[in-house]
Order: sequence, then C-alpha cells, then structure tokens
Amino acid sequence: MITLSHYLVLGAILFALSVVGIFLNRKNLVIILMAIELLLLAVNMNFIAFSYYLDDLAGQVFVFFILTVAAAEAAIGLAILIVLFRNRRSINVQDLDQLSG
Amino acid sequence: MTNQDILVVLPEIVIALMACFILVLDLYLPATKKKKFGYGLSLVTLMVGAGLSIVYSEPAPVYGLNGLVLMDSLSAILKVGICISTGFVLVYSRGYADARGLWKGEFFALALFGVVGMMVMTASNHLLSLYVGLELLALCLYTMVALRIDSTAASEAAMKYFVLGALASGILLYGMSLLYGLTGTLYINELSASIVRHDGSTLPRTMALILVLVGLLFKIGAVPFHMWVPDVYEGSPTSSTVYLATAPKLAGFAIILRLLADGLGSLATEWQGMLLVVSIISLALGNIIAIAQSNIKRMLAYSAIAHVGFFLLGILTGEVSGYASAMAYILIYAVVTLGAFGVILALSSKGVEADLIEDYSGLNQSHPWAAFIMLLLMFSLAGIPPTIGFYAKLSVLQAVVNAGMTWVAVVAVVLSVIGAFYYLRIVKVMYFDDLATSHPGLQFRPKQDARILLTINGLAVVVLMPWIGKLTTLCEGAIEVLF
Amino acid sequence: MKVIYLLVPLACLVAAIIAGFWGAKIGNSATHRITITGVGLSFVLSVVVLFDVLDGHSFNGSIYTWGTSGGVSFEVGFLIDHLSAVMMAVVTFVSLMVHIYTIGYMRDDPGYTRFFCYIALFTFAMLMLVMANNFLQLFFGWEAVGLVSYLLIGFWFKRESAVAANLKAFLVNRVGDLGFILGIAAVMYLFGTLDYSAVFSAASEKQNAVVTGVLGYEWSWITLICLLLFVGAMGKSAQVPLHVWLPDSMEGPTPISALIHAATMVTAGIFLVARMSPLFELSTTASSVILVIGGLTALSMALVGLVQNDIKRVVAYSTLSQLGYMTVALGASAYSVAIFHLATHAFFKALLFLAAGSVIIALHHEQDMRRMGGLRRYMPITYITSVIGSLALAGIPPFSGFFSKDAIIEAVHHSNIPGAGLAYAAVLMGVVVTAFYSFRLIFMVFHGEPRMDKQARSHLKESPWVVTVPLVLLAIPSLLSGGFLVESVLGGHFLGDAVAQGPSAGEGDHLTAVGLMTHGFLAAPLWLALGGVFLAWIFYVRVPSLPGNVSQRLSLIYRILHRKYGFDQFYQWLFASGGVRLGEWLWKRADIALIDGFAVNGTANMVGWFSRVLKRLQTGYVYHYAFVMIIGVVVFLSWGLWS
Amino acid sequence: MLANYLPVLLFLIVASGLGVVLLVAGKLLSPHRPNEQKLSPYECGFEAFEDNRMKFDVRYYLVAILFIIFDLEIAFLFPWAVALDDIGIFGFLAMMIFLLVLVAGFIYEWMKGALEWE
Repeated sequence: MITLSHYLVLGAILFALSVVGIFLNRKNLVIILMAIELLLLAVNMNFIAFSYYLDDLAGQVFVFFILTVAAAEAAIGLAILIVLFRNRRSINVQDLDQLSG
Repeated sequence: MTNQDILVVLPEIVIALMACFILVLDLYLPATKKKKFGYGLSLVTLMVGAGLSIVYSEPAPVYGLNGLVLMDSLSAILKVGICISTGFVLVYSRGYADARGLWKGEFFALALFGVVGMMVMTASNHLLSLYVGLELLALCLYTMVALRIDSTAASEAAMKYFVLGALASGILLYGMSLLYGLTGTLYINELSASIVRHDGSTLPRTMALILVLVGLLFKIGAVPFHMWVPDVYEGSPTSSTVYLATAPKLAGFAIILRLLADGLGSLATEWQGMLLVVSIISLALGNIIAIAQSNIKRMLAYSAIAHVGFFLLGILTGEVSGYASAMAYILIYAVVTLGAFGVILALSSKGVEADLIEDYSGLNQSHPWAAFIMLLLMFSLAGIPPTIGFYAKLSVLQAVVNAGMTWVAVVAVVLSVIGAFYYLRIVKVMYFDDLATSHPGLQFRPKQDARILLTINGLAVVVLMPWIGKLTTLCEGAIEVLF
Repeated sequence: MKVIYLLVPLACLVAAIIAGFWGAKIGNSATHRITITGVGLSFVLSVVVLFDVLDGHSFNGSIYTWGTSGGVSFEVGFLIDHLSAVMMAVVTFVSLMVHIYTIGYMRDDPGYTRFFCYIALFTFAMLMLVMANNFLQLFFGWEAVGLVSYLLIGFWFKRESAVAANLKAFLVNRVGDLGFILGIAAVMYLFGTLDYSAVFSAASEKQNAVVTGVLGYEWSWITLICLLLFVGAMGKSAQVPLHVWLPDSMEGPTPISALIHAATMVTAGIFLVARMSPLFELSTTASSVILVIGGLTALSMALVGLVQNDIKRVVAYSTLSQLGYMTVALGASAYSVAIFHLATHAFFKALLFLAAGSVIIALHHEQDMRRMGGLRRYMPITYITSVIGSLALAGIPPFSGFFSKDAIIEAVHHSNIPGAGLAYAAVLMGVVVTAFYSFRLIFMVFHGEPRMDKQARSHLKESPWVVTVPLVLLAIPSLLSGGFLVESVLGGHFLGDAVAQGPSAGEGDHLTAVGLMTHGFLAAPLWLALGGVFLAWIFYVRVPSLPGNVSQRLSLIYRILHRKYGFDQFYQWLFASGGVRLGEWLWKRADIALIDGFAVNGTANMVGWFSRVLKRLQTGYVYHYAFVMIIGVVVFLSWGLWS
Repeated sequence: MLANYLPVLLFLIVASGLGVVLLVAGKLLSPHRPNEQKLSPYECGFEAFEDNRMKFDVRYYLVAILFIIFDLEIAFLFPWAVALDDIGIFGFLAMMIFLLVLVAGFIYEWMKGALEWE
C-alpha cells in the first residue's frame, strides 16, 4: 500500500537532490536549470499527494500554475543563459565571478 | 463573476492589458514614435492604475475572484505607492536607458507586468495568487536585469539572480505545500485558525513556517538570503536597479504582513525569534560591509540589506504599531532610495555610469544642486534629523522599545551609527574632496521632467517632515483593519 | 498708552534700521536727522510716560506672545512703573544728548552712519531691557546691549588695541552672562514662569526652598538665584573682579564711553538688582555679598583712578568706583537710593565724558593729561561744565552727586547686615579719593601751564555748538536733579512700590533738600570731600612737584595701583596662558591621542577591518551563495526543531 | 497522518549521506587503470571527427524556449474543454482572454523575427 508518506518522502528526496544539484555543481549552468525544474517538480509531487489525500482539487490547480511558471522560468533561464554565453563564451558556473565583494 | 470581482482587480486588469497593448504597439509604430508613445502610455497607465486603486478602495477587506484576492486600505496604499514609484522610475530612467538602447517597448511592458505582479502580491488572499504575483514580478525582474544584453556584468547578475531566485521560490513553494497539507486550505485568512487546530507533532508546522519564512526573506534580501542583492544591484543597468530597489520592497512588505503577521500570526512566537536574529545580522552585515565598497550602487545594495533589517524590527514586535511603523519605514525608504538612484541616473551619460564613489568627488563644485539633493537623500538614508529618514527610524525604534525590547533598539542604533559613516562619506566626497580630474567629470543633464521630479523628491525628504505624522496615522489605520 | 509704550523703543529701532541699511545711500546728515528724530521722539514719549506714571498709572502686560512651550509662554511685554519710567527718561535723555554731540565728534569719521545705527540700536536694546516684564525679554535686552557694546568698543576695528579690548569685554561679559542665564534657569525651575509679577508674588512662599548642592551643603534657592543674577550684574556693571573690561572699553569713541560705558549700559546690573529687589530682600546672604563687592569696587577703583594719566581712563575708573557706590546702596537695601544715584551719575558722568571728549577733539585726539593744562582760557564752556560735573562727582552740595552719595552713605551707615561696617569704611574713604582724582583731572587739564606742543596750542579753540549744547544741557540736571529728587527718594515714594522698601529707608529728621544740606555740613562725608579737593589743589596747583615725590616715596603702592592690582596680568596668566596650555594639553593628549586616535579612529579602523574581512564572504560564486542560503535554512530548521 | 513526518527529515539525511557514501565508495573501490584506448572518444568504431562537446546552434535554444511556453497552454485547455459545459459563458470568455494574451505574445515573437530560421 502506498501511503501519503511515501509520496512525501519521494518529494523530499527530489527536493534534496535538486538543492544539492544547485550548490554542488560547479561546471555547467544548464544542470542548474535542470535542478531548478526538478525542484519545482518535487513541490508538485507534494501538492498532488496532499491534494489527493485531502480530496481537494485546489492543490492540483496549484500544480498547473507551478508548471506554467516553471515553463516560463525555464524559458527565461535559457534566455539569460544564451545572453551570458554570447558575452562570455562560457557557461561554466565557476566563471561567474566578475561581481563580488 | 460579479462586478465586485472586477472592481477588486480592476487596476491589475487595466495595467496588464495596457502592458500587452504597449508591447504589441511597439512592434507596429515607426521608430521615431515608439519611445514617446511607450513612455507616455506607460505613465498614463500607471496613473490610471493608481487612480483606480484609490477610487475603488474600501477600508475593510472586500474579497474577489472566489477569495483569491482582496482589497483593503493596506493594498490600496501600497498599490498607489507601487504605481507612483514605478512612474518615478520611468521618468528617472529615460535619459540613462535611452543612451544605452534600453528605452524600448520591452522595458515598459516588463515594468508594467512587474507592477501587476506586485499589485497581485499586495492584494493576495490565497497562496496561489501570492505565488503567481511573486513569480510574475520575479520573472520581470530577471529579464530587466538582463535587459542590457551586451553587458557581461548584467547577464552574470541576471543569471545569479535567476538561480537564487528560483531556489528561493522552490523553498517557498515547498513550505506552501506543507502548509496546504497541514491545513487543507490555501486561503491565507484561514491558515492561522486551522494551523493551530492541528494536533500532534509541531515538527511539520515549524518546518513549513521556516521554509515560507526563508522564501519571503529572500525576496526582500535579508541576511543570510541576501547574497544576490549586491551583485544584482551592481550588475544590472541602473534603470533596472532603481526599479528593483524600490517598488518590490513595498510588495515584499505586503506579503510578509499578509503571510506572516496575518496567515501565520498564531505562530508569532516562533517566527519572532528568527526575525530578530535575521534583522540584527542584516543590520550588522549590511552596515559593515557597505563601508568597504567603492561602487555606489553596491554600497546602496548593502544599505538596502541594512534597511531591511531595520524594517524587520518593526515586524517582529508583532504589534499593530510595529507593523505600522515598518510600513511607514518602507514607504519612506522607497521615496529616499528612488531619489538616490535618480541622482545617479541623472549624473550618468553616454558611456559614463556614475557608479563609482570617487566619481562624485568635488561634485559640489561642478553641480551644486545635484550634490545638495544627494546630501539630503544621504542624510535621510542615514537617519539624520530633520529628514523623514530620521522619523522612519524613530518610529520603528519607538515600537521596538514599547514592545519591551530596549536592548534591540540600542543595538539597532549602534549599528545605524556605524552605517551613517558610509552615507556621510558620500557627502564628504562631494563637498570636501577636490574635483576629480583623472576622468571626464559627471554631467548633470537630466531631462526636464526628471529634473523637476528629482528636485521634488530631494526636497520632499525635508519638506514633508511636518506632515509625516499623517503617514503614520494612515499606516496604522490600514493595518488596524487587519487585526 | 500701550501705543506710546510700543513707540518708545520702536522709534529707535526703526531709526537704527534705516541708518544701518540705507545710511550710505541717504548720506550723513539725513542719517543723523533720522536717528535724532527717532531718539528724540522716544525721549519726548518717555517723559510723557514718566508724568503718566507719576500720576499713578502703571502698566504690566504682554504685547505679543512669541511662543508657548510646555505651559510656559515666551512673551514680549512691558512693565511700566516708577523704576522703568525713570530709567526710560534717563536713557533716552542721555542718548539724545550723545546723538547730538556725535554730530560734532564723529564728523569726519568714515563710519559715521554705522555709528548712528549702532547708538540708535543700543537705545532700542536698552529700552527693551528696562521695559521688560519678564526674564526672557530682559535677557534679550541684556544680550543686545552687550552686542552693541561689543560692536562699539571695536568700532575702529583696524586698531589692534580696540580689537583686543573688544575681545576682552566680550569674554568677561560671557562670564557674567553665564551666571545670569543660570540664574534665569533657576528662576524657571523654581517658579515655573518667567513673568516678573508671578515670580515676585510667589517668592515669599518659596523662601524656605533649599537645594542640596555639592558636599551636601544646603543652599537656599532664593540666595542661589540672587547670587547667580548678581554675577550677571557684576559682569555688566563691572564689579570687582569682573571689572577689567570697562577701562579698556575706552578704546571706543568717546560718545560711546559716555552713553554706554558710563551712563546707561553699565548701570543695567544696578537696574537688574533693583528690579529684582523683592527677591534680594529675601536673602541677607546675597545682600551681604553685594555690599562687600560694592564696597571693594568703590574704594579700590577710586584708588586706581588716582594714578591714571589718560583723561578717559580717569573718568572710566571713576565710573567703576561710582558703580561700586550704587552696588553698596543695593546691598544696603536702599534700592531707590541706588537708582537715584544711577540717575544723577548718568547726568554728571555723561557730562564729564563728553567734556573729556570735547578736550580730546580740541587737542586732536590727545588723551594724555600730562600734555594738557591751562585749557580753561581756551575752552570756557567745557571748563565750567567740567567743573560742575566734577563737583557733582565729588559730592559737594548743592550739586546732585552730593545728595545721592550722601544718601548712600547714610543708608549703609544704618545697615546692620554682615559686611556693612566694611562697606561703610570703604565708601567713606572713597569720598576723599573721589574728590582728589576729580580735581586732579580739573587741575591737570584746565589749570597750570599749557604742556601741549606749539602747533596743537595754535589750533586750540572752543568746540562747536553741537558739542557744547549737550554739555550745557547735561550740566543742568547735574546741578539740579539731586536737590529736586532727594525729598521723594528719602520719603520713599521716588520709585513708588516698584522696588522693595529696605528697612533703613525713610530716615526721619532731614527729609528736605535743605535739611539734608544742613545735616551734610555736620557729617563727615562733606568734609572728607572738601579735604580731597584741597589735597588735589596742593598736589597739582600749589606744589606741582609733589606728585612725583610722593610716587617715588610710595613706589610700591604706586606700582600696585599703576598695575591695577595685577588683575589683568593674573587673568592673562591664569585664563589666557593657562587656558591655552590646558587646551593644548587636552588637545594633544585627550583629543588627538585618546578620543581621535583610540576611540574614533580606533573604532573606525576596527569596523573598516571587519568590513574588508566580511566583504570576502561575497565570493561571487553562485554556488557559494546558494550554499549560504541552504546553511541558513538548515540552521533555522535545526533551531526550530530543537527548541 | 502527518505526525510521522520525521521520516522525511531522516530520509533527507540518509539520502544525502548515501549519495556521499556511494560517490566515495566508487572512487575508492573501483579499479582505476586508464589507458589511451579507454580515454579516447568512441563513435561507432571510428575516431572522433570533432569535439564531442559540440555546440548547438543558438537557434535550437530559441525554438526550445518558444516551445516550452506555448506547449503549456494545452495543460489549461484540456481541463477547460472537459469542463466547458459546467463553467458556461464565463469560462469561455476567460479562456478567450487567456488566449488573447497568448496571441499578443505570439505576435511579439513573430514580429521580432524569432520564428525565422535564418
């Protein structure tokens, strides 16, 4: 029997993975973008699970919006990535160090 | 769907539609008319938005769209503030953005969409509308930071802002999902009651609270979630910096008040302690690091962190007077910051960013009026009487002392005194240093409209002093309705 | 009447403003016409007011409320009674004379219009002072007259000595003003109001209020207030040891010496104490202090006057000495007598100063008496009026000084508070000395052989009418005012109930002028004065070699007197050099090393160091930023979960 | 049911711990004997023609971006279509407005030339 806890644990694992992906990855910015998508999906997992167990549609509606926002976010992330690459010829995370101090 | 539903979100609808219209219009107009039309229409739209917010405002909450949004005097005041400050931003930015090829339809559309996002945030009564508003604003801000596509600093800043902002959104959402699971509702005004009804372990409750808190603190840039602030302020074109330094702070105040004070008010004892730590380290870190800065935009970023710390002091009292003082503080802060960046913008010209502190040496000799306006604004940021900045600090400190936290007030004052150093350094550089000769001097040639508004803005920090009590009354009235 | 009260000071103010701002434009003669008209109007109205007051009318009320703070209102208001009416008449009369005289004296001076502006302004300030009905306005007038005095001492600001004298007057007066303002603050604290009548009516209730001072010694509040106010009076009225500025103030133009530093401003301290008499009556301690200080001043300054050779300085020291007399009268609670002497003194001292000025212009700004002599033939009017003034000063009947001085001596004779005996002795000896130096001046300047050089002698002639007319006009009251007023003074109705009546007022047997004169012939002072005149005659007319011999015999005393008891050197050493040395020490050790070096720069350096260290936290790497955020979340989570 | 949420936290710790352990174990336990053959890139039996980190044309990204955005309207259209009978004219109008806004975006990208390949 799959209980709420299972979903929540899955969501938590995904969340933790994506967070780790954001700050452990030092090479490719695209991976960070992917981690961000994963982060939102982890949240979606939570919402869906709660929505189902609470028998309340609102959570699922929320998920739709999160998906939309995630898409927009991905689009903007990619766009910024392109601009960055054009200026820098690099999408290495470690190269983002012009602004500091 | 009733008339009431429409009226509650009428300003948002108007501004959103106008933003779409401006975006499309920009494509069809000949190049010579683009700038004028976009600028004029945006200003008119903002004025209409502010006007509608006032005309249809109700003191007590009126709910609309199935309770997704509401309208009360708090949201009315903040909406008007957001519209006006964005209008100032547009006026100030014109010369600067025009010289750098940023003065185009996208700029206006993004600014207006951002305004819609902020207005939805101030009016939100539902986690969904809050989130959508927040993201609408955030996406506009990411883009505005990156708007100057030929600048490495701008794209780097945008990337950093984007990554960290997305992370913060994720954390906030995670917290919201937990809140949803715990309470079964997404309505902010129902959260408070149902979260304490829940029996059993307080662990998930605390976790949800903390995650939501972190998300909010990131948006206003409090330590330790402030790391994006200096880089973004410095890297983005000044026309975008002035935008993201002012109006979003008002919206940030609104969501903190709605979610923390109202929605999670029953957990006040838990978040007060955390806010206390956050605000004190924000004050300390912001004020201390600002001293070592050589870039004025970066310095103002750290100053923003410190001011956020100060404004959180008002929130953490957990009392109406504290909230009201925080609201007055943030409104005054927005006015003063607007002016400070306005001066930077006015002093910038083609190829001159006017963002290094050393650029300002001897400004009094070359442009005494600009130097004087800057002096007033710096005094106000430092909280030196007789400026409104002093009053802002005073009212927050009063609330803190009344809440029985005298030592906090003492610490805040000490740290503010340290902070006064770097504001006064600007004054010293402008008035007592010799005119910089190593580089082409700054030109103070704002457009006529910007010059007038800048003068008004600069003098307002002193001239408004006699009527500043009205502001407190207004804020108190707006907040009393909520509790 | 209110309009008239208002007009009295305002006429002067308007005249001053016109002279100050448009003086250069409208020219010299228009300027003096305007100011003289203004002051003349004031004088006429003052006389009207005086007669009105003598008819029994008085006024006390505010004209304008300046501001209200914490239940205390700050007002411009007038208190018109016998005291202020007499003062107004004296001030405006002397001022008018000086205005007229100035036309001649300052004729060729480039600062002509500026000078008229100042003296008109001074008249306004002095009137505000005497007409005040509250301490705030009193303080305004007090400081305003001080300011104008400061401006006028340094009128010839290109002269180094004038600037030094200026500074000295300013600094010494600050000492007095500090006491004065502390006194006002104490009044404010004790009574909660600055209004005279409210303070006076509450004074007796507060008589026993005490304040615990240093070392647990209990002070009576009233005594404290009186002493503090008297410190202010000492500064303005140049009582020992705050007298040092007055002789130096003679650097100013002579009309100023007459108006400000003899007749009016310096008497402000006397006026103050008389005005505050209801308070001073409650404190015997304060009265004793006043008595002793006054006695000391009266005698010691008169002695210094003996050895001065500068004609103006002799008169200046005589002023100091006479102020001492008035102070003694105040100490003996004979307030109306003090004001009586103030009035007579104002006339004869202004006369003497203007006469001295007349001599000085005749000799082309020569002030040394050793280079004068025999002027009586060339300047008869000046000579006669000077003699009248000197006779009044020396206290020879029936001149005015005799009555007022004799009344003082009588009053102090009858006083029996501590210090009265000392003061009595001092004033008696002072009589001899006064008579001696007054006639020393007359004999040295107007008698004997002319000692000026030939060229100067060839130009000698009587001064023009604008100079001599004021002399004559001043000579009349110098001669007569004493006899006219003495009856009402001794009868106790000279100042009505404007001042507190001392216990010794109203001696029974010789209440008329004639009675007093006959009494005078039987009492010591007259004979002492005549003795002084006689001695002067012997020294400077009969045996002119005597002064040199005596000064050699008594060289120690001579030198002490010549150095004015060393007050100047002492102050120079203690306050000027010592202050500079202390300041330098504090500046180098305390300010630069400790405060700037350690406290200010040290803190700033430390914060700066922190700033640079903390700045490195912002590495610029986005994964560090994210990491800091996550750390923050983890810290908050653990805090939340474990608490 | 949420009372036993503690496992989530425990799992967080275990998950990250496990990840670290596995990475470290792989590093430590696996044999590590590289030679030229092993390190050389391999493409269907041939030597690599070019750098395997070939850059995609930036236009692909642009298409991807546009796709993501317009793709998601379907997520709203499906439930709307199913529920159209219940939500009536109001629902219809709301979706039309939504599409109108979308069209505005579409016009924008068209006019900006984002749909041109060259």
